[in-house]
Amino acid sequence: MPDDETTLLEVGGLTKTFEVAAGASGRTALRALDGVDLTLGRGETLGLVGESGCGKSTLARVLLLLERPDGGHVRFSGVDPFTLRGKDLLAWRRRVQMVFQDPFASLNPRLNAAELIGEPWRTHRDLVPAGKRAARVRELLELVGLRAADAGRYPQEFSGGQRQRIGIARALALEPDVIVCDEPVSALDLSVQAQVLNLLGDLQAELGVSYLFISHDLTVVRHIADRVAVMYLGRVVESGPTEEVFGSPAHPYTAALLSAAPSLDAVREGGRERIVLTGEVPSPVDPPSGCRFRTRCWLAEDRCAQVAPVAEARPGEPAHHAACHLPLEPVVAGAPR
Amino acid sequence: MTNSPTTPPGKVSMLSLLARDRVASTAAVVLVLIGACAVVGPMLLGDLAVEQNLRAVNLPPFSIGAGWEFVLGSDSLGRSVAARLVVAAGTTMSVAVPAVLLSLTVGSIWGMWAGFHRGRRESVSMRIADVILSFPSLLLAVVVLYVFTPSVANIIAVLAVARIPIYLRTARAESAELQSRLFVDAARTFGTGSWATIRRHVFPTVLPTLLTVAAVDFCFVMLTESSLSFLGIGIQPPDMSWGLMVAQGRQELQTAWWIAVFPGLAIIGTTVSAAMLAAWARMAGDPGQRWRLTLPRRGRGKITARKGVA
Amino acid sequence: MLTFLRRRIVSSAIPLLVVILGVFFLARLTGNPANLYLPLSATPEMRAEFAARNGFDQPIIVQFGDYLAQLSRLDFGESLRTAQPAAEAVLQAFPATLQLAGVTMLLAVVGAVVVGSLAAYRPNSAADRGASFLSATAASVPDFWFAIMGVLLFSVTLGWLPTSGTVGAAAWVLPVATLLIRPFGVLVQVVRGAMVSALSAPYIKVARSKGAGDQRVIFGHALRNAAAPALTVAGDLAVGLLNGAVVVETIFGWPGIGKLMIDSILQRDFAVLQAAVLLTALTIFALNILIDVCYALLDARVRQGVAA
Amino acid sequence: MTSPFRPTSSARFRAPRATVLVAAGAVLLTGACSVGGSTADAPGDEVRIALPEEPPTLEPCDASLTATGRVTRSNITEPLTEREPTTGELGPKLATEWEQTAPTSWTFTLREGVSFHDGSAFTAEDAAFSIDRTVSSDIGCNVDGYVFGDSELTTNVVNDTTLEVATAESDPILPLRLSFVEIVPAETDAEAKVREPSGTGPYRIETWDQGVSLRLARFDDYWGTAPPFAAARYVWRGEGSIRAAMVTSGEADVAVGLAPADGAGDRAVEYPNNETSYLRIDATKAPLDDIRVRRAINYALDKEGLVASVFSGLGEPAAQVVPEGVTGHNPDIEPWPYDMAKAKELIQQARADGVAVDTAITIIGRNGIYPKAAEAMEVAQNSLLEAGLKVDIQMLDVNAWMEYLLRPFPSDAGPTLLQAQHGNQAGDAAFTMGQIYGSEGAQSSYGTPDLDRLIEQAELASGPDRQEKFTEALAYQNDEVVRDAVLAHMTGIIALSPQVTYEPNSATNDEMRLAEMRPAN
Repeated sequence: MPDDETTLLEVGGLTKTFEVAAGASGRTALRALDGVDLTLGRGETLGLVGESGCGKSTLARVLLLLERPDGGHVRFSGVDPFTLRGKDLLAWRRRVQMVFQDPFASLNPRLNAAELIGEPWRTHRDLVPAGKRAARVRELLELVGLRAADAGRYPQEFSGGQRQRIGIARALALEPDVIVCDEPVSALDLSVQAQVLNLLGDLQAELGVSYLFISHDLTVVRHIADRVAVMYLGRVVESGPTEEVFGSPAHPYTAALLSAAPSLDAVREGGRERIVLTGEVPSPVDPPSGCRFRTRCWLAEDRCAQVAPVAEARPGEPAHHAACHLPLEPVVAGAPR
Repeated sequence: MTNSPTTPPGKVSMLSLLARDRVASTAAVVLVLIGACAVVGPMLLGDLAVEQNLRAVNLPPFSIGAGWEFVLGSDSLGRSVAARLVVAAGTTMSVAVPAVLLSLTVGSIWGMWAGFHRGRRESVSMRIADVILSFPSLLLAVVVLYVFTPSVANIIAVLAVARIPIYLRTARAESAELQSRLFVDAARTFGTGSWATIRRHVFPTVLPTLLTVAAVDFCFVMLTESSLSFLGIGIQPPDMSWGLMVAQGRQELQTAWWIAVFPGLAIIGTTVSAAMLAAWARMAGDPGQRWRLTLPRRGRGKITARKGVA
Repeated sequence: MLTFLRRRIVSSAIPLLVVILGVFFLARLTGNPANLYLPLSATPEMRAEFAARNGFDQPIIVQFGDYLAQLSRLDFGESLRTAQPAAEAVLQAFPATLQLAGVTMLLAVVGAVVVGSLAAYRPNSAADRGASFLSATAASVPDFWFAIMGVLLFSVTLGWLPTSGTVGAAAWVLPVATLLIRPFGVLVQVVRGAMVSALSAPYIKVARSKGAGDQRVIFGHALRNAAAPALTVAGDLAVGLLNGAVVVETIFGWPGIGKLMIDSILQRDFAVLQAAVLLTALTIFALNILIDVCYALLDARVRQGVAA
Repeated sequence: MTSPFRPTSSARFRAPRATVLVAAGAVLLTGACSVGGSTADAPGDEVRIALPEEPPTLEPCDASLTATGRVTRSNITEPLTEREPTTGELGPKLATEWEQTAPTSWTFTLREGVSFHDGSAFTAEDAAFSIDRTVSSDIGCNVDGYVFGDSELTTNVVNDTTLEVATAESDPILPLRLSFVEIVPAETDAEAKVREPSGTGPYRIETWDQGVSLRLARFDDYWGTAPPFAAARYVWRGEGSIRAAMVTSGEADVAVGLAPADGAGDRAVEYPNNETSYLRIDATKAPLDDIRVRRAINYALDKEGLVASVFSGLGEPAAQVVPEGVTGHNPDIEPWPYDMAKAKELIQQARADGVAVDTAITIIGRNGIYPKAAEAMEVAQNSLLEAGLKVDIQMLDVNAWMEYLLRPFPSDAGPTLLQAQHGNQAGDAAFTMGQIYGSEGAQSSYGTPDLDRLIEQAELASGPDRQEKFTEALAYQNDEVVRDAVLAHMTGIIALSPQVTYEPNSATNDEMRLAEMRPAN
């Protein structure tokens, strides 16, 4: 875990509940986040994985202040952004940006590339002087691998990958410290995915920006993340350095996820049997008691239903935490890599 | 938009885009002509339009023998229909344009605001719209007639208030849909304020629909103004408006059709021109559609079809 | 959905009260009706008696209190003009307008969706231009003009249709046509515009690129998205029809509420006016709730459509 | 006959439960079923009449309302006496004879063998009841104010066929006044108005499908000659050209209240409708308080031109508001000649004397008071501007206009010219002079003591003396008071189908006798 010096973003006990209409009976609470703890270091990439509906996107929206959490705290360089107002809030906005999942919907089709990339400057007027904006747009276009001549084109004239590059350029326009990437490549073709991922990697190397990289695709996360956090039903069940988590998962859910992604050679070579999860993800409106995963866990015992497990570091792997009463044993030493 | 410095060569300015489109440019020319009539008409033909000749009433159109001014015939008081048509453009526009603009502006800003914020602001606004819609606007007119003095400003106010809900509801509906779009979320992440977001993302998207409605609302306002004159709140003679001419000529539709038909055609012409221009503007303002306007006229349909499947 | 409905209905109660309040006070701002109902040579005593008989001599607040008390007993007062219960007059006239407006809106919406979609399918084509031109013309033709010309042509000259009246299907043709042209014209414009925008939206292109048939593209995806603005405008037009079928009702002798309402304004027949506005307001509120429900359904389907 | 809206009368008061869509379907079904149901009985059995508006009620004591009187009077109910519009003579109806037994008392002998539609026999009891109900009750009869003002009547039933009526003051034209009191059976509600009365007339109410149509059927026990048509069906259409079209297309036999431009073509029948249009001059305010200005206004108006153009040649330039045929008409008064030079000169003289002729005068017009009302005022405005006055127009709706027509007048109004029209239904100048020219008359903006005295003397006179005194008052008004600018005696138009013969007369507007209509062959 990064120490205080390098910690940029810290999230603790974050909860968020939505009210949803539930038939004729009235409204019910949907618990999207249920005590999430995370940290993100400077220049680091944290991968956040989980099945759809586990609360990943809600977390991203909370971090961007698009939603207000019910409980817990968010600290950005020690400051709670939800307490900020006016100029301070605007200054904070500059430091945290987002790349959206859908490159079609996240770009206003009525604006051209230059206007899209320059849009943040219309709010943050002093960042780039008006006279230099066109030049800066060209720089950014080239930085994300587009031609400067594309500035006058409209989103619908670009391919999906190119649009996502525009989205990234727009996020970079404010020179942020952190970019929250919400499934940035899931809408793209495989060949394009790699290009965009490499771009993100290059940009990190060049600009030193941190990523919170949300994805349901373990291959992608493994490719880009320094550390990973695994979410299940609004809780982080396991977190740690990518190698440790993917190399030898402690939580049964992580193991199941890895097993379901056959391209991950580590798992196969780990000699484990393929785990097939049965049943659907339980509804977040009425989550299971105790350990959220117990209804689908092949190891579940009585106490799993009674006591919610707390995250504990794995012996010998101090940065690797898992919230499980029955953590899996580490894979035998000598595993590849 | 296309005028921004980043516009690459090959893109054309709005004006030359308009010039390429025969229908839209005709519509624009018609509107400019009507505007010109409205401004200079009363000065040039003001006296001719009120000059009565009780010995030359109801002359049919093309009665050039009686004088050039009777090219569109004369009305039941022997006044030149052509001159009245030109002069009436001034009064008509001075009522219709402010009324439409006022209701369009107030209604759409209010509607976009309500739709963007949703929640209580939205539902209160919509209930207010319901209330206004529930009142017969004629009642409002009669009240104005009794409580205030009838004047052009009051006519405009009555018409505008009655039409605000139309724009309010339309803008609200689209705005509520847009505020949940990702690109609006993106704007929020930049810290863009709600009014700026509305201006930048909601307004340009909602505007075409509002303009479409406003264009056809023109005729509604012009005709409603004529029915207000029945109550005494409308344009008072010897001033004249197209609506008043239509209302007066109505009685003579069977014997002297030209008295009502020409002002009616003027109203239709104005509305149709405005509607065609609005349709063109919708296309010209939409980057996804603008290319269609740059195509040569012939074979446009085929190209579209092919492109559509591609 | 039921919760939504309940909340929506409850939230309409206050506006409805505002309507009742507004109509009551606005109506009384339009002048004392004594002159209309008394002979020209009426003496001051007769005027005083008239005022007393109708409660006009009371302070307006007291009058309003009495009115509310009456309302709570479902007593809507009596018409000054016909001495009939106002509720009776209004309930008699209302179905006629409702039927006329219903048929008209049904035809207008169906027609506008078809014509508007066809026009938007190939924007800027000759067919599109033609449809736009015709619909803009239709939207701006003075309705009484259309009505009288229709009567002269189809009834007097050709003898195909009755001039007026409500008896027989043929009698519906001209009134419906007259009432139809404007909403139809406006709706075609709106549907066309919304469809043009929807058809250029990225997901439609995606759907097209996935090889969805043309009809499916238009009617499956684009129409759902174009429906929102069209629905709003159609709702407002329907409200307009309820409130403003006066010309048609006057010309064709259609015993509807539009004419009743206008007559009661001109005749200062307050009880009838209040009852008529109350009933149309109720209908308008119900209509808007219905539209909101349609929205909610539409919204869900649009989302599904995008997600699919 | 049923409308598609209300298949049965029991459905009348039901709340409109049908939703729009269901209604649409139902309409198409019922509409389809009732095709062909509109064909009336064989021609000759029923006369179909298109009115401008539905009668608000058929209550006989409101019969001075045109819309009501046109249907009720002499068709459903009958009065004791009846004025013959063509001759002006008062003839017997339910009373066979009458005489003035004292200055304030009259005795009427009533017709025998008359029965009401409800089967009861007509007696003096019913006549007394009807007079009391109309004149003395609290139900607010329109006829009461119109005909009797605040005068009181006392009835005394002598026997079944003899009725005495006493007045507070001598009233030489009481029998004429009583021709406006329609007789209803004594069983009629005395506390409230009735919408569908019973009467002794040749027709009884058969069905009144409100909003749609009204059908009267021949009353088989009618005391007089049976009328030619077995039934009459009234429908109402607000648009004149539609009423005319109904006759030309064969949907109606009679169309009432048409304008020249409504297109009735050769079906149109013109008749003097007893109305006279005039501009009332508010002589209490400068500059109209100067008689030269009032005279100038009269000289400036081109009545011939107005009639020829605006009124399409119908009507006749008028000299006085009392038309020919009405007791008191003065045949010696000539219409003011059109003399613009004289008008200008008079205005100049007034200006020279310091009269504020530059004060803006407002013409208060009323839309629809007669066809092309606004145009008529534009012509007047044009002439007065030429004469050197400043004139604006304001066209109002009926209620707003009435604020100016009737006392008390709006206090904040400047000098006004009021567009007005007067019709003397009763045929005696007493129904005109007091209220229009008297200093305190309800519709009078200005009067002089001398004129008041002349009118008062005329009202108390009878016989040839009465005629002469009214003539004198009218002449004095025209020469020395000049309170108004009379424009024209108006002409009405009805349309008749080839199936019907009917001769409209000056009373047709207020009292359209079905018995006078007969099949053409």
